[in-house]
Amino acid sequence: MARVVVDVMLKPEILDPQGQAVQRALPRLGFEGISDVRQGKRFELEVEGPVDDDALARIREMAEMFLANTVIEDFVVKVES
Amino acid sequence: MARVVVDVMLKPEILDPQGQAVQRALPRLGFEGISDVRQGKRFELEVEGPVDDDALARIREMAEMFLANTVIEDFVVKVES
Amino acid sequence: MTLDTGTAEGATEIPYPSVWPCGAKERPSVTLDTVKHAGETPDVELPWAELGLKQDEYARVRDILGRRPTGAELAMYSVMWSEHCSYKSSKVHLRQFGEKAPATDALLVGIGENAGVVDIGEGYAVTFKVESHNHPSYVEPYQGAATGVGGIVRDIIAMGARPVAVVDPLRMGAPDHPDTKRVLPGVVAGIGGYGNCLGLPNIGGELVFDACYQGNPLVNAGAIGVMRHEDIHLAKASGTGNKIVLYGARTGGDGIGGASILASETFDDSKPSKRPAVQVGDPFQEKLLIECTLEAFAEKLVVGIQDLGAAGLSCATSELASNGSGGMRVSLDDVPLRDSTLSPEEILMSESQERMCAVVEPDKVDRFLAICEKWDVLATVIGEVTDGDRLEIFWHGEKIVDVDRRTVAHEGPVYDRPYARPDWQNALQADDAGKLPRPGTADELREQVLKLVGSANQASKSWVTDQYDRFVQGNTVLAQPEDSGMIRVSEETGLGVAIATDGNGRYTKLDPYTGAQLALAESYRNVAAAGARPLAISDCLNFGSPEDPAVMWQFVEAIHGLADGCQQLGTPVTGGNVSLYNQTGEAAIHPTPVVAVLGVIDDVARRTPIGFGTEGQLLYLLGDTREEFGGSAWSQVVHDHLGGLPPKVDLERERLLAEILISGSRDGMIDAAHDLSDGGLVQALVESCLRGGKGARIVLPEGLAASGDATDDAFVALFSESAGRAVLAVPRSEELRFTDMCGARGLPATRIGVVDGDALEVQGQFSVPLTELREAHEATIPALVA
Amino acid sequence: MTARVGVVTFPGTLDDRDTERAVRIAGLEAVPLWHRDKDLHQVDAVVLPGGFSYGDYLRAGAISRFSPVMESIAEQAKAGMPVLGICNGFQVLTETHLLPGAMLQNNHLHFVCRDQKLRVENVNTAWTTEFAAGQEIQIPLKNIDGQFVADARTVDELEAEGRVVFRYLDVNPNGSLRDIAGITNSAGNVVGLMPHPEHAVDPQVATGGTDGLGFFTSILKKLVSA
Ligand SMILES: Nc1ncnc2c1ncn2[C@@H]1O[C@H](COP(=O)(O)OP(=O)(O)O)[C@@H](O)[C@H]1O
Ligand SMILES: [Mg+2]
Repeated sequence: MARVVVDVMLKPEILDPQGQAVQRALPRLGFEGISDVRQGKRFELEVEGPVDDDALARIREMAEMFLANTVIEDFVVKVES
Repeated sequence: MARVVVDVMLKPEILDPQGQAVQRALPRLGFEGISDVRQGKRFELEVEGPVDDDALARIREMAEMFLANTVIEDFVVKVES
Repeated sequence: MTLDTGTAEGATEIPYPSVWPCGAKERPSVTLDTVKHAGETPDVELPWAELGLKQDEYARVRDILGRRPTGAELAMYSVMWSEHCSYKSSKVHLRQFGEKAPATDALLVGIGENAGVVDIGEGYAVTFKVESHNHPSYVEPYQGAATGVGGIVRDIIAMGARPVAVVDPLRMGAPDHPDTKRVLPGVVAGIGGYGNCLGLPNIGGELVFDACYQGNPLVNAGAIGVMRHEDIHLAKASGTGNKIVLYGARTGGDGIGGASILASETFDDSKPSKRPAVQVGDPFQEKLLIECTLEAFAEKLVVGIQDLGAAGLSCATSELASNGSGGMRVSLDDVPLRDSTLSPEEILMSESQERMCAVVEPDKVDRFLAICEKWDVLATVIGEVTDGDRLEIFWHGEKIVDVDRRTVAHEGPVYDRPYARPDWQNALQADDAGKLPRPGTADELREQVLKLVGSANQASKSWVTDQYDRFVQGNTVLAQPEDSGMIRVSEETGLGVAIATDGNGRYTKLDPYTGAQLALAESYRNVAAAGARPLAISDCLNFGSPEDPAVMWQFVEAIHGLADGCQQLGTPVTGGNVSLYNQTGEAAIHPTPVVAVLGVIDDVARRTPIGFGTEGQLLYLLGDTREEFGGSAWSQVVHDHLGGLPPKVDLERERLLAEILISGSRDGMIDAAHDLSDGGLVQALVESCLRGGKGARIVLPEGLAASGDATDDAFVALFSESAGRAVLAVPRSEELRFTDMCGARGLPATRIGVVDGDALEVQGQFSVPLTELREAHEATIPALVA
Repeated sequence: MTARVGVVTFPGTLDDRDTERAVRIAGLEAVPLWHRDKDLHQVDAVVLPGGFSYGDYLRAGAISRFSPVMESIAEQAKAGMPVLGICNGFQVLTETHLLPGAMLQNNHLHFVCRDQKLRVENVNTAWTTEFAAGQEIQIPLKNIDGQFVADARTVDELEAEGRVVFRYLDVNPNGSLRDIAGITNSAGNVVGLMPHPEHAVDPQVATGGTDGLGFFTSILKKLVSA
């Protein structure tokens, strides 16, 4: 069984309240030198059967219509080894 | 400026209601063959200065005490090229 | 110590899956410890101590069974005989609640069931209960608090009721301690996250800070449910051949630290448990459980029902069977698992959330399963009710549990633990708060008023309550910051219920008997102040270790006080929860009994709010004010002092005050009412002014203070915490009728001022604009968590 | 004969009963609709009520959007049937692309429950004709994912076409762009907003306000005079 990862992040032009809250908190916790934080989602999918081009195409479609809201989010599909 | 990614996932033995809800929805959307879905968080950190061992150690510490709740979550720190 | 993995006859080799969920290591195969195997290997030592049993308790298990227990049996006995499930230290004392229960027709179901049920008239019944989820919330604030709400709500569903509201009495460590910043926001987000998603309005609670709770925050959660009388359901399995249906979430390795010892190949495995002690809640799953359970009730498909909480299946199966007339046979192989590597012991002990167990007649099972399917809820038949008294549990076809069900569920050990009044109690009580330096000038008085209303404990709690949905279900009549939460039950008639929760650990530390009664009195008063008639109570008794005789004494005294108080007020205890061992090392929390009083109001249109809304209305103070500062908010805020005696309790006076508040509301004589409690009169005035957006001009009675000085008189009037008091806004047109009523019934009523302007003015002393009061009152908590 | 208003229940919907009550108080017939059922039972309009459908897991409204009932509703909405999405219902409408934009977590990251003041900016939609232009109303608001976002072009377009129906007054409770509390499609039949009109129809409960009734009397008027 193979694992496919879908990373979903807010588009760069959309303000990310969660990432900003993290970034603002960092100096208070004593962590300097982080100029930006973005927070997104990571999905780990366990795929039955081979992860061939066909399977990846279907997962990309799934990400496009379901896992991400492409009005505000971008996504990346990766096969994990 | 370099980007460091922190992936935070629920520990495998912890219930992941979100991932389960996504998985249960998939067949209804016509996607078969995904036997498990886990949903976690992805943080993209823009690091000022060099990402050396020291910087990574600090980011690991930050992940441990802040980005992840290690009572229920595991995390992985990666440098993105 | 190692588990005998020898090949005694009858032992079955069960190969465990080779990989742990976390992939940590290989596991060797382990012999399944069947009943037969246990009989044949009497000398095998089991890790009873690691599972929390005492030597004599283990001996008793052996006695009961006439052999050594199997691993699965040991798992069940150990968890069911734990303090949490068996109430072994508290049982002998809790009996008083039953023995002293006042005669009342209101109680339909009393102590002992999942929650008590009270008749509120018009064919409606209400069930309510408060429980603790203290320790889990300290370890993981969000999930601990969330699953606390989940657990109490399942108790309510299990009675046959639709949950209609939740409340959350909270106690945190010192407001400025860094760990409070971790615990408080997490707890609040967890309670909101779960309750909001479930669609239950949060209509009340408390938030108290005290350093004594630093390592032991108290997260209590209460819920109320409404049903028709005929819909009451009980947790019992009757009728041979009836099916046991497990429904809801899959079973995972949650909260089973102890049982994983049994499942590991060596008991002295020093590695940390691989099984999570923290449970993660799924409020969406619970919402589905509510709907599908109520639908099954409506179609009369359920003979008996039990939620799975602490001790999971061990508890649900043994209690259902023990309460019923027969035995039970269960096949663990039919339990849907989230983690296929779980051992049978772990399945029995798992505390996975959002699960329920129903007893269903065979010909109704299909319909029951269909309703579950409609709501996307997983449901499986895992067993059936049998003749006789045995609880038998099977795994891979082998019998691994064979016990008399009552011995597990109801015949656990009972301890009458030694208790003794601690030797420091006298010194504590002698340290009189009346001797503390008081404000000497009007300016100092003003300053202390602002300090008080801006202190963490007296400050506005809206940072908390704004994170809770108080409107959902469309029946919320009153919610925070009112004296009690109120829910409309009948849209046709306006029938409603009110609930308030109160507790004061400082008072209780000074005098546990009186402190418990003060908690009862305050909660009772809050319900009455809203115009509702108090009917019954639930409690959550939070204490330190019962093995400390001083703590045990506090516990015994508090129960005495509460039981006596309930008898006198005619409000039976319908149920509750005991949380012991809230202590770190030698340091116990303040003894903290939290009391929830439930009241009924015939027509919610007549409820009384706390806010002063109409200029010109007259302000009356009901009750007597004495110099009472022991345990007061003033002594804490201004002097960081705890000593002396708590305020006196006069329950007859409380009852009279309540009658006046209820009649006054019913007859339209009162526009606003606010009970007086911690912080005294000035705190109540400030809250009522801010709530209504109107100021007040106050002329205080003289002669209250021993010194006879005017500022001292004002100080006592404003800051004393004498019980049995309330402040009221009375329309001028009703004044005569109102004072006549108080006079006729013998309740002191003092006119202290008028609703007026946009400041709180105490004549001859000081004036504070509402804006300044609001700033002081509302800025505190947000600043603490920022 | 009065008009029939469907009220949809998804798993995890919370305000369906309240919405049905509000519909009845306004003098309409409330028809419960089940998410698995494509049949809309001849309703004249539909309300998607608030709640946490599917626990708001993944994204609020993301899973509900794919239910059978939404297929029919989307089809009918495009043909002109009035649809009102409240809170979670609004989120479902944006996920379905019946309304533009998307909802993010509140900028302060907390759930917020408050009595919210709004200005009615468009009184020509199916659900707002009974309000006066510019009228200020007060109704409860409660959400955690209530921050309305859209790209600049979309927002400009919404503004230019008068499709911003409600704006937050005094306090912007969630960081929504340009204080937008509710919007409509270009035909004016589909309206979504975050605050809860169904919680402001009865003086006995909640805050005692009744400003929410106008939504339901508007649709009544539209449907019976149609
Ligand atoms: N944690 C909480 N959850 C819900 N409501 C709360 C909480 N803390 C305080 N409240 C509400 O805030 C108001 C004021 O609380 P409190 O001062 O403790 O009331 P009282 O002194 O009358 O018992 C009450 O309406 C109470 O129910
Ligand atoms: Mg009160």
